[in-house]
Amino acid sequence: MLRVRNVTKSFGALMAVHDVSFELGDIGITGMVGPNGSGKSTLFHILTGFYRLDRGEIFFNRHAIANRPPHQISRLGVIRSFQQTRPLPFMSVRDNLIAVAPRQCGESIWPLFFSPTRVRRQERALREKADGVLDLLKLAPLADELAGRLSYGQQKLMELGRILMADPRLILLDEPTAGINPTMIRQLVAVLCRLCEEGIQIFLIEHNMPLVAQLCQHVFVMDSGELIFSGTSGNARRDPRVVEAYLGRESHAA
Amino acid sequence: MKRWTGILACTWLLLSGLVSAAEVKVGSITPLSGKLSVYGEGFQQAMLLALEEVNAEGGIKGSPMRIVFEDNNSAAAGSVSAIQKLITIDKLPILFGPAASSNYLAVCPIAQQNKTILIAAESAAAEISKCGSYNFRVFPSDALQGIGVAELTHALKFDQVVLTYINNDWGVGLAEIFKKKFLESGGKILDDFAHDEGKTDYRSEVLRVRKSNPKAVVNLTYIKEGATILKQAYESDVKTQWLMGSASKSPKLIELAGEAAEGVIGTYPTFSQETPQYQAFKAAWEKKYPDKKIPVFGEYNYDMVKLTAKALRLAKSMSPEDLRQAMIEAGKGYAGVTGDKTFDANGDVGAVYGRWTVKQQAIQDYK
Amino acid sequence: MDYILHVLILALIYSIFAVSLNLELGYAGLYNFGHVAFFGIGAYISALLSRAGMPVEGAMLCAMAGAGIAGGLLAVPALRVTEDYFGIATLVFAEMFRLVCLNERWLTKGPMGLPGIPRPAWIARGVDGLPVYLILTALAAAGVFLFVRRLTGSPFGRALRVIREDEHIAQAFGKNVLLLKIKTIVTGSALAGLAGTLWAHYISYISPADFTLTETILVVLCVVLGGRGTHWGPVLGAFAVIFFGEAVRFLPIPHELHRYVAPLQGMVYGGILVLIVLKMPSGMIAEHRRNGA
Amino acid sequence: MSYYLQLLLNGVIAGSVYALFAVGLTLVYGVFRFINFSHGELITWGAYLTLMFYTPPFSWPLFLSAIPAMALTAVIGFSQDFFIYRPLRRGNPITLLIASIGLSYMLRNAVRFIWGSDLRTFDFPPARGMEFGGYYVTGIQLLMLAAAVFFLAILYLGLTRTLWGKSLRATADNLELAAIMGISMPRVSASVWILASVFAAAGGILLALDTNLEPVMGATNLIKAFAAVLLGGAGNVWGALLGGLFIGIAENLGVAFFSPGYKDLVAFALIFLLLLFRPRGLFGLLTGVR
Repeated sequence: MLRVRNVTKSFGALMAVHDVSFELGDIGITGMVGPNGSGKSTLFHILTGFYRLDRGEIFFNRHAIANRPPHQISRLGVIRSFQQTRPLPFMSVRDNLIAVAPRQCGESIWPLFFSPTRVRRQERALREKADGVLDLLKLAPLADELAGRLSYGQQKLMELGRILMADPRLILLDEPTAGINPTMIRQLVAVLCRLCEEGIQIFLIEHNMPLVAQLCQHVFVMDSGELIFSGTSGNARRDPRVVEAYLGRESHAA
Repeated sequence: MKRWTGILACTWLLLSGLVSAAEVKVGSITPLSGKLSVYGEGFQQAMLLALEEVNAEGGIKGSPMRIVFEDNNSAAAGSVSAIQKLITIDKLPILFGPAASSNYLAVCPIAQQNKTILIAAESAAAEISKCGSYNFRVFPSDALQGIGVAELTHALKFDQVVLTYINNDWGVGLAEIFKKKFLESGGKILDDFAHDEGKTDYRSEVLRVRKSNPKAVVNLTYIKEGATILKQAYESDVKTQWLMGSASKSPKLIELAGEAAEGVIGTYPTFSQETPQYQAFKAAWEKKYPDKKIPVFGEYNYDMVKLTAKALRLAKSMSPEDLRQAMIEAGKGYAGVTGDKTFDANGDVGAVYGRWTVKQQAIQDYK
Repeated sequence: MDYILHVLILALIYSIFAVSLNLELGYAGLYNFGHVAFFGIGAYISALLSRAGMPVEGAMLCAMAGAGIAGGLLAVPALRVTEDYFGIATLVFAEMFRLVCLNERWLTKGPMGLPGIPRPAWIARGVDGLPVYLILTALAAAGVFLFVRRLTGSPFGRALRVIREDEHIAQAFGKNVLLLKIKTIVTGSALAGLAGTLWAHYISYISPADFTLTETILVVLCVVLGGRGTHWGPVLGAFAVIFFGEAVRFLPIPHELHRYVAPLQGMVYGGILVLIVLKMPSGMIAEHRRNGA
Repeated sequence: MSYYLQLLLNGVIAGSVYALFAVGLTLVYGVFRFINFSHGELITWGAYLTLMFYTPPFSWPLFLSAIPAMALTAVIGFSQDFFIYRPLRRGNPITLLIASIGLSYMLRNAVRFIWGSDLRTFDFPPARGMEFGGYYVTGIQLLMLAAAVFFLAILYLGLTRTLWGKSLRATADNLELAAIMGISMPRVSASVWILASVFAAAGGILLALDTNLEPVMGATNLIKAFAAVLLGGAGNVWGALLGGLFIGIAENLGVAFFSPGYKDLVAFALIFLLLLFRPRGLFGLLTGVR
C-alpha cells in the first residue's frame, strides 16, 4: 500500500532522514519508535507532503506522492494527525468534524448559488455522519461545545474523529496517546482496533512501548534519521542495535 | 485657556446662528487641514479681511455678509463632501472653490449641475476653463502662464532646454502648454521628465539634467521641490540657468535653498504694486495682521470676496441666473488689487506676466 | 436633506468596500493591506470605459471583472509568502498601482485625474439624482451583503475559517488552500472594484491621490472596529467611520484651530486601531459571542 | 560613463541610510517575528526631535541635539513595546501588525499636530560639493556615509564580540531555545528596541540633514527599508545591510533608464520579483512546519 524508497531529507548540515526505505501492507497497525529527534516526525511530514524530500520515492497505491502538495496526498486517503493537538478552537466540536470532510461541493462558489439543494443535502448527510462519529467516540454530549474548551484528552479523541470524517485509507498518527489518561487511552485503542478491522492501515509514532507491543504487529525503529530495525515488537526488544539506540539508553535513564 | 476660547467660540457661533437670519451667506471650500493647510490659513485670513471691509461698507443691501468655511482635507473626496454640504444643507448660491486644480475639477461639475456659482482664486489648470457657465476664476489660467514661460525662454535666447516639472495636476498641465508653445516657436527640448512631488532626494534627476548639459533648465515646480532640486544641483556643480514658474516664487524658496537659488529667473502673473488698490490692501493687511506677511495668493482671495460682494449688490435677485449675470456685470472693468477682473466667455480673466529673479537672497523683479 | 443622502451613499459604498475586505481579512485571515488598489482599479476601469462612451452599466461590470482579474494576478505570487509578507506584498502592489496611474498619463491623465465621469443614463445628474443613486448603491450593498453572507455561511466560508485558524490542518484534510485563497481574493477584489466604480460614478472625478495608504487604513479600521469575521461588523464599522468623519464638520471649531483637526482625526483613527487590538480585539460585534466564548 | 558612476555613488550613499533603517526593522522581525510598521515614525521622530533641540528655545549645537533626540526616540520605541506590543505578543502576529499600523498613523499625525505639515529644514547653507576627479560629493553626504559606517561597525562589533550581541543573535535565531538557555528576554527585547530606535533616529537625522524634514519622511522611506529587509531575508542583519545598499543603487541607476516618476517603483518591483522567485529572500533561511 505505502512504499517508501531511499527517502533522504536534510536541513543544512543536519541529516534528518537518511536513506529510509520500507513498505506497509494493506491492513494492520504499524508502530514507529525511536528516541527524540530521530526523524520520525520529519518522516511523517515528508510522507504527507509538508516537507519536500531531497531524494527518494514514495508510492501510495501506485501513486507517486513524493513532493506532491499535502492536500493532494490527503485526497488519496492519507490522513495524519499532528504531535500537538490542533483543534479549531473557535468552532464547535461538530463543526470541527464537518469542516474537514472531503469533497464538499459547497466549497466551490458555483454550486453554492446554482445548486443549493445539492449543497443542503450534502450538509445534512455530513451532519449525520459527524454525529455518528461523535457517538462512536462518546463525544456526542459535547457536540455543540467550542473545541477550544475541551480537555486535552477530549481534543485528542476529537482529532481522531476528524480523521474518521475524512474517509481515510492510511492514518498517520503522531503520538496519539501522549499526555492523556489511561481511560482515554483505552477508549482510543478500542477505536483504533475497530478501524483496523474495517481495513484501514494505521501507522503511528508512539513512545508508550507496552502499548506498541500490544497494538502493533509490526514495528520500525529509527535512530539519527536512519531506519535501524523492522520486524515484530518482540524481536525489536532483542535486537542489539535497538537496545543500544533506544531501549538501552532509556533504561539507563530510568 | 484654549478650552475657554473653544467654549466661547461655540457659544458665539451658536448665538450668531440664531440671530443671523438676515445675513447674506456665501460658502468657501478651503484646505484648512491636510497638506495644503499651510496655505489655507492665509487664504482664509485674506478672505476675512475683505469680508470685514465689505461689512464696514454696509454689507450687502444692508445685511451683513458672511462666509461659511468648509474644510476639504486638501483632497478631492473631502471637497465633494464639503460642496455637497454647502449646496444642500446651507443652500448657498455662491461658493469659493477649493485650492489645487484637481480638487477644483472634482467639484466644478457638481456646482454646474446645481447652478451654483463657483469661483476659483488659486486653481490655475487650463482645464478649468471648460468647467461651465457657472464657473469663474479671478486667477489667470495656466494656458497664459505656459505661454509666458515659453516667451521668457525665447527672450533669454535659450533655444535648447531641459524641461522638468512636478508630477501633479499643476505641473503636468503647465508643462504641456509650455512644450506645445515652445516647440511651435522653434525651440528644442533636450530632455523632458517629471519629478515626484514631495521627494527629498532629487540627485538622480539633477544628474539627468547634467547629462544633457543644457544652457537652461525649465523647472516648473513647487517651492520645496524646487528648493531641493536647486540645492542638490548646486552641490553637484550643475552650471545652468534655471527658469521657473509662479509656484516657486516665494521667500521660502530662498530660505530653503539659500545660495543655490541665486540667479533663478521665473515668471508670475503680476499686477502693479503701485495702484491705490494695492496700497490700500497692503495697509489694511498690515493693520489687521501686523505680524504676518501677505500670504501666497492672498491678493486674489481678497479680490474674489470683494468682487463677489459687488456682484451680490448688483444682483436683481438671488436666482442662479441673476447672480451669474451679476458676476459678469461686476467683473466688467473691475479694477482689483490684482488688476482687471473682466471675465471672458469661460469665466477667465486676463493677466500680465512679470518676471522674477533671486538676487542677493531676495526676490526681485527681473528686468 | 440631500447632504444626508450624500453621507448615506458614502457610507454604503464604504460598507461594500469593508464587507469585501472582511471576506479576506475576517474570514480567510488574509491581511490585504493593498485593498484600495482594487477599489482604484474598479474606479479607473469604469471611468475610462464610460468616458470612452460605453454605457455606465457595462463599464461597471467590466470594472468588477477587471478588479477580480487583477486580484487573481496579485494573489498568485503574493500567496507564496507567509501572512505578514503577504501584507507587505499587497501594500506594495497598491503603491505600484498608484504610481502607474500617476505616470501613465496617456491612459489615466496622471495627476490631472479623470473628471466628468458620467452616471448611468437613467439617473439625473446633480443633486436631483441623489435619491436614485442612493437606491442603486443600497441595492448593490444589499446584494453584496447577501452574497457574502451566503458565501461565508456555507461550507466555503467554513473552509476559509479552517484555513484562518490552522492552515496545516486544512492541508492535511485535503483542502486546496491556495485555490481557496485565490478564489477569496478574486471575489473580494471584484467586490472592492464594485465599490470603486460606484464611488467613481458618484464623485464623478478620480485621481491617483484618492487611492493611498490612508484609504486602506480607513477601511481596515472599518472592519476591525466593526468586528472581523462577522456579517454586520464591517457595515457598522463603515457607518461609524464615515459618520464620525462628517460629524467633525459640524463641530464649532474656531478657524485658527482648524489646522489641528486633520492631524487630531488621524491620531484618533490610529489610536482607535491600537486600542481595539489591545482592549477589544473582536471589535464592536464579536464573532464568537453567540457560542458563549 | 562618469554619469553612471556618479549615479552609483549617490546610490551607495542613499543605500547606506536605507541600511540604517533596515537593520532595526530586521532585528525587530528577527526577535519578535512581526513587521513593525511604526518603524518609519521612529525615523521621523528622531529627525524632528533633533530639530526641536537645535532650534529655539534650546538652540543647542547639532551634535548635542542629536543625542537627546536619539535617547527620546529610544524611549518612544521602548514604550511602544512596553505598552502595546508586549501585551499582544502571545496572540496572533497579525494583531501586532494592525497595532503597529495604527500606531504609525497615530505618531505621524502627532508630528503633524505638533510641528505642522509644512516642510522644515536645519537651515544649513548649501555647499558646493567636493570634486574628486569629476565626481561630486557634499560634506553632508560624506557625513552620512561615515556615520552609517560608524553605526554599522559598532553594530558588527557589538553583535560578534560581546555576550550581549551573542545572546541577541541567539534569540533572533530561535526564541524558545534562547529562553531555555537562560537568556533574559526582557533585557534582549529592551536592547532590540533601543537599538532599532537609535538606528532609525540616526538615519532620520542624516536624511533630514541632507534634505528636509516632513511628517511622511519616515513612511516614504519605510518601504525602501521593507524592500531591503525582504531582499536580505527577514531577520538577517547583514542581509538587510546589503539589501539597503542594493535598493539605493538600483533606484538611482534606474533613473538613467526610465522616467524618474518611477523611481520608487524600483524598490517595489524588486520586492515583487523577489516574492515571485525567492519567497524567502536572498539570504533567508527556510522555516518549517511546527
